[in-house]
Amino acid sequence: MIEDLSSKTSVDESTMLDLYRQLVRIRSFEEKVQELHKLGKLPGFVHVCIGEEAIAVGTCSVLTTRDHITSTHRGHGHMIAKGADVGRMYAEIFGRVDGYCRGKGGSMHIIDTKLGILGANGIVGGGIPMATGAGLSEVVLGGNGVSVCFFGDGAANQGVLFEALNLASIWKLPVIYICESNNFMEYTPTADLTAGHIYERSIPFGVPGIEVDGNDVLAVRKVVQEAVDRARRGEGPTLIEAVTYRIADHAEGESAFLDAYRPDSDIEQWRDRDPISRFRTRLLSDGIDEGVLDEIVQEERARVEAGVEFAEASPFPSEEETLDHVFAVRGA
Amino acid sequence: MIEDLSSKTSVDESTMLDLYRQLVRIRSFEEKVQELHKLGKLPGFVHVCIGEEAIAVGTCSVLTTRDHITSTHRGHGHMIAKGADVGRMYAEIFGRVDGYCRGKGGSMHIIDTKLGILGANGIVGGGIPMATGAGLSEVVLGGNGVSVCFFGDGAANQGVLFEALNLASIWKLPVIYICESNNFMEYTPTADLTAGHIYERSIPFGVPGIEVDGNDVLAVRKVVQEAVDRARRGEGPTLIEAVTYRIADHAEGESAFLDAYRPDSDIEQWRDRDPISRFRTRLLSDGIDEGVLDEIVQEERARVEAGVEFAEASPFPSEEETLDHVFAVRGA
Amino acid sequence: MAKLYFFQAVRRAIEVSMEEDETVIVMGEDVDLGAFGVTSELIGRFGPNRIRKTPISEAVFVGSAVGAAATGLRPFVDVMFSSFFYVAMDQLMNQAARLRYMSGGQVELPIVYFAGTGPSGSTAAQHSENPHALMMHAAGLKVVMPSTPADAFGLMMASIRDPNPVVFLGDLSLTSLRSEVPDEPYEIKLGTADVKRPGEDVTIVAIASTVRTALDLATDLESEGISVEVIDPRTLVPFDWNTVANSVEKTGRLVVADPARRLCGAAGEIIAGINERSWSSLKAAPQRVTWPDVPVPFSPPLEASIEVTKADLEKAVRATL
Amino acid sequence: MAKLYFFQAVRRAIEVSMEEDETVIVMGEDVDLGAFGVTSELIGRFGPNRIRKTPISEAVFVGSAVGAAATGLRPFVDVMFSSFFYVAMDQLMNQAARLRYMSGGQVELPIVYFAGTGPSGSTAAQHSENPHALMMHAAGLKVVMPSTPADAFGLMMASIRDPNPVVFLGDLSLTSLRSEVPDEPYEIKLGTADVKRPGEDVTIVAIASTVRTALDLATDLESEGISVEVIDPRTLVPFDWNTVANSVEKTGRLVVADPARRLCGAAGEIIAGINERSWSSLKAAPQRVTWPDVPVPFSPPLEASIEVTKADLEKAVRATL
Ligand SMILES: Cc1ncc(C[n+]2csc(CCOP(=O)(O)OP(=O)(O)O)c2C)c(N)n1
Ligand SMILES: Cc1ncc(C[n+]2csc(CCOP(=O)(O)OP(=O)(O)O)c2C)c(N)n1
Ligand SMILES: [Mg+2]
Ligand SMILES: [Mg+2]
Repeated sequence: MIEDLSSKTSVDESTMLDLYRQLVRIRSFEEKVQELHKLGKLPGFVHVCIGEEAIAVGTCSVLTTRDHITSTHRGHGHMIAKGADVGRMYAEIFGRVDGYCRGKGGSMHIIDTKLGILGANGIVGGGIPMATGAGLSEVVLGGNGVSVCFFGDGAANQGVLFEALNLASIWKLPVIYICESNNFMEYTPTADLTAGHIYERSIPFGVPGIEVDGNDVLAVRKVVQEAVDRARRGEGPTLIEAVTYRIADHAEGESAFLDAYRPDSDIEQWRDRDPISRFRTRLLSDGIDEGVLDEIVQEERARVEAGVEFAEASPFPSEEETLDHVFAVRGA
Repeated sequence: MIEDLSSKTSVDESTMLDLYRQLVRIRSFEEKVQELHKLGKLPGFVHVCIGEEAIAVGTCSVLTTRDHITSTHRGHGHMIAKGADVGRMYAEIFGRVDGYCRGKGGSMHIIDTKLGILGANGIVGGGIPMATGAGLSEVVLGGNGVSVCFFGDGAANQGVLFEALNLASIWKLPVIYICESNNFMEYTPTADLTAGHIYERSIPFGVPGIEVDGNDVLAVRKVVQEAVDRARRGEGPTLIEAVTYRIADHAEGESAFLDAYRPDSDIEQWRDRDPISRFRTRLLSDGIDEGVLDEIVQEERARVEAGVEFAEASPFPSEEETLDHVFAVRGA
Repeated sequence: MAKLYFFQAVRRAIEVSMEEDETVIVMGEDVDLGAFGVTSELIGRFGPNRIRKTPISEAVFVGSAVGAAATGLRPFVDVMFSSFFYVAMDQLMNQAARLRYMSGGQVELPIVYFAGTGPSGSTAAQHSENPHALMMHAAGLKVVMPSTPADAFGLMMASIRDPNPVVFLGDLSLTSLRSEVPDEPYEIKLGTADVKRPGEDVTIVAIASTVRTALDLATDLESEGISVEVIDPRTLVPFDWNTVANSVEKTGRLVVADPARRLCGAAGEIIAGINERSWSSLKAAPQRVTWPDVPVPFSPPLEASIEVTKADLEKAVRATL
Repeated sequence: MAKLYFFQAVRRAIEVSMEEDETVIVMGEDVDLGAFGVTSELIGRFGPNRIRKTPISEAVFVGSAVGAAATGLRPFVDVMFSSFFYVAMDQLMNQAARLRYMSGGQVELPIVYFAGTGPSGSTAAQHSENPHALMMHAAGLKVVMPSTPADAFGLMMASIRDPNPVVFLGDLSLTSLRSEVPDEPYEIKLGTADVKRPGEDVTIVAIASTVRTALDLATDLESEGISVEVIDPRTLVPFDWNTVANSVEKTGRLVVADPARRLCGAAGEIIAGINERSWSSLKAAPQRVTWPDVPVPFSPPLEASIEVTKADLEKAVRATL
């Protein structure tokens, strides 16, 4: 059993509301993405994080823009929680010039270095070294930032994770490796092909391995805060396995060519543990007025609508841009 | 402290003498390699395993030719213990046509599929997947063989090891991963850059991780026998860290361009734990006649001399062979 | 004769091969389904012992295939997208492509490394590579890249039966291509090009999806009285130099279409090779039509802009006339 | 002006760069010593914070350089032997070479990936690659491969200062080459070829160690009245097409020497590129002299047999006359 940390956590009201707002923003963003995908408006692969938002939000709530993150193909939530503007995100996902990457990256490659987002990644496990390297910069340059590496439970079988755990351990890098353990790697239950517990995989490297309820935003926030504190104190990396469930399809549109590969009842069961309703219940029980929460929901939905409008109004990049950005020009 | 298994092991006399013979054969082979290298007779990189012979011998003593091994750049001992002919090995190391690979592979790439030697490897960690695949063949084809993967302590930081441990664990592959933990990776003490204990690295995968005195041939034999038995029973892989010390240089000839990177006293200390003298003492205390052992030494030295002669008499391959063996011809 | 989609034809060859040879196994991520359907439902028929779903650990499963092939199996390895080869590149280049040579010819390594390849609709820079040039440069890998379902079937049959590692790249822009595939199993020898359309004035060597573009163009130009010969090499290693050289010696003009980046790509190689073989027949500078040297961009118009189009190809053909 | 060995010149450039810029760091295995001496003893001077010995984990340290470069450092990464790039190929090809493009130009990635390259005396198939063609095909990597200590110094200075990932390959057969390097630091702009010897009749474009072979041959042929121009491109990406094209337009004859396999190699690329630029100037078929398409064999006479020799080169030159 994963310990219930949420009840033990006290956070001030404005932070609580902010967490709620972030959760709602991501959910609204992703639901809109699903809708847009159904309308055939989105090119390429799109992976949404519905049901897993608490990990992104809990984690990024203890980071500053000076801290870095690397993300995955399922990265929209991380970006938003790290401060990304939904309009520019939609623009990127649409392939428009006002997107974060001028339309060159798309859903799997949203990057904003100003926000400390070193990038989503289309290669499973591909961002793990990059996050480790961002941690190295802190150590070498004497900074106080940390680096957070989000990766999936499927990515936990990529060798590069272990190389990183070793490197971060011996160099005491301020890196927090956060596994979004959502039960699936594409269409296969992760446990079918994954020996043991992921959170224990760091133990032989002398790196703390922690399991946390990934659908409990306060619990995530708490363990990440502890890991971040350790990292900032120069005590090195932490591995956190945040247990959640991928309510959404692996990729939008998959049902067009796939039969069901999991029982609906599983999905239903996890819907009952939805991180947003759970947190809402908690807020209400803390005495927060329902109207305040509803207003947040309205505002975030409106933000998302405005974001889509912004994106749709943005032009595609001009064809000449194809040849740009291969190399940086020195001194430019 | 590593448990003393040797005293608890009983092995019949002819096997004991055979183990001794193998140890002496490898030592004689390697000392000759050093001598030949000093004479400038050996092309390319040569890495000898002096002081580490007990691991190869103890391990291979419980294998049959049906079992497979993969090896490393420091692989001469493994080959010999697995049954390789010293003459053909020298021929290979000399680059001659009577070498195991017709001179195409050299010291780092000796291969003999008939003996179950899938190859030394010039890539640190490179043979780990191959050994894993040989184990897969046993499972798929319903064989009863096992596969042994030798690798160095330096290789224990290559991600592919962890991928293999996971794969072998979930598929219950009959693979024994044997780390020759000789304290060094090139010129750096392994512990400087390696978090925790290597033998513990398999634990999170549910794979037994065992530490053994790598300078005690009987101890190695015992733990490998247990691992092989488990593997043959379909109970999956084992990781064994055999603790030893690289008495020899990383590569022959290195002192020409390197200052000392370790105290001589360390080397001396480990010479006192030499696996061959230790085993000889044991044999003598078991009541074996010194003359018998001396005769083995003489025979093996003679074998090595004959091997060198064979190799030196062998011609280089003809230049046309450069173009051969890129592709197999179907039905040929 | 049934009409099959491109990847259905691949699937059928795998199925036939698994029936005829018990040592053929399948490994890869989600191969019970198969990313492009090439192994879908085989698990029901052949069971999980032979259809092996792997964790996301490309290096180890690509490399395991080498050990497995050296010890009696014939693995068909689904790497999914060809961009993922890079994750397992040591095992492909330093191990699979080297073991036979380094062993002095002791081992046969009957392995097929399959992947979908090339852009498939804004999948962006990490899912759109066409890495065949790298594989061609390796020495020790055969490289197959067909353009039709019928060729895909016959070449996959030959690839699985081949005693060497074969990289079989299925161009994802052919996913919706459906055409006739003979019912009776057959194979197409690796290393045989196919003259997809005979002609007299210009030779177009076209790889994978660009074959269709070249054939379209040939039809267009026919009305102008320009007779285009379209050659599909089908396998890039071994490469059927004779068929191409014979054609160029007839037409005197060469255009190569390759859906890949330019620098050190297959197109340049084919031109250099024909220079060497048929220089005196060349009436004009050989032309190549490739992507520009950029990663594949996400945005649909940018992605479209890198592709080898009929207009590009036409320009190149006219440049030789 | 002191005489320096090839890798000493590289080392000096690293040392100078580390002095002038505190963000330059070194990472790699045993870099306190440095496999080819390029970082030897720097640790005493710059300390272990900037000279970072890594475990044998190429994928993570090659990839860490990307994260480090994106966040303020300028890593010099010693990959040791270029064959080891394959172990870290995803991080090189899918990450380092892509991040800037995929980000729409947001990041600069000032990284030097250094490795010794090519055969160095029977080091066999896994320690003898010359993988520059793969890097050239990548799009997003600069590729440097010099032939003299002086060039190595100036190009390494420029590589470390460059805001992009640069693969810097030090040809191991130049290890014993020692020649003058100016005392004052200088840099050589990436993308500038050098005419190592002017001539009128034939252009030889020679890469890395083959430059010396070409210069030797040029001297030999002078006595026969054959005037050979030898061009060293020095950087393969960006490639100085102008210098080569100008030369070929003067001589009308092109021979390319490349110490690497043939198929999809740099030699074929240079020939295809010059075909496109200078076709009408060509008086004879351009020739290439490369290794055959085999892994590098161990046995000394076999290893020698793949090399680009003066005799091979002479034959190629004569074929153009
Ligand atoms: C190296 C690599 N292998 C395979 C894939 C294909 N792929 C994309 S997502 C995915 C599943 C990833 O699972 P996980 O890491 O758990 O992330 P999740 O999708 O569950 O968030 C796979 C196999 C890939 N993108 N990269
Ligand atoms: C992938 C790779 N990286 C680096 C090297 C260079 N190298 C050769 S041996 C060696 C040290 C290996 O140490 P270990 O695995 O402990 O084996 P040992 O030499 O101690 O037997 C290194 C770094 C290599 N051959 N392959
Ligand atoms: Mg998952
Ligand atoms: Mg070691």
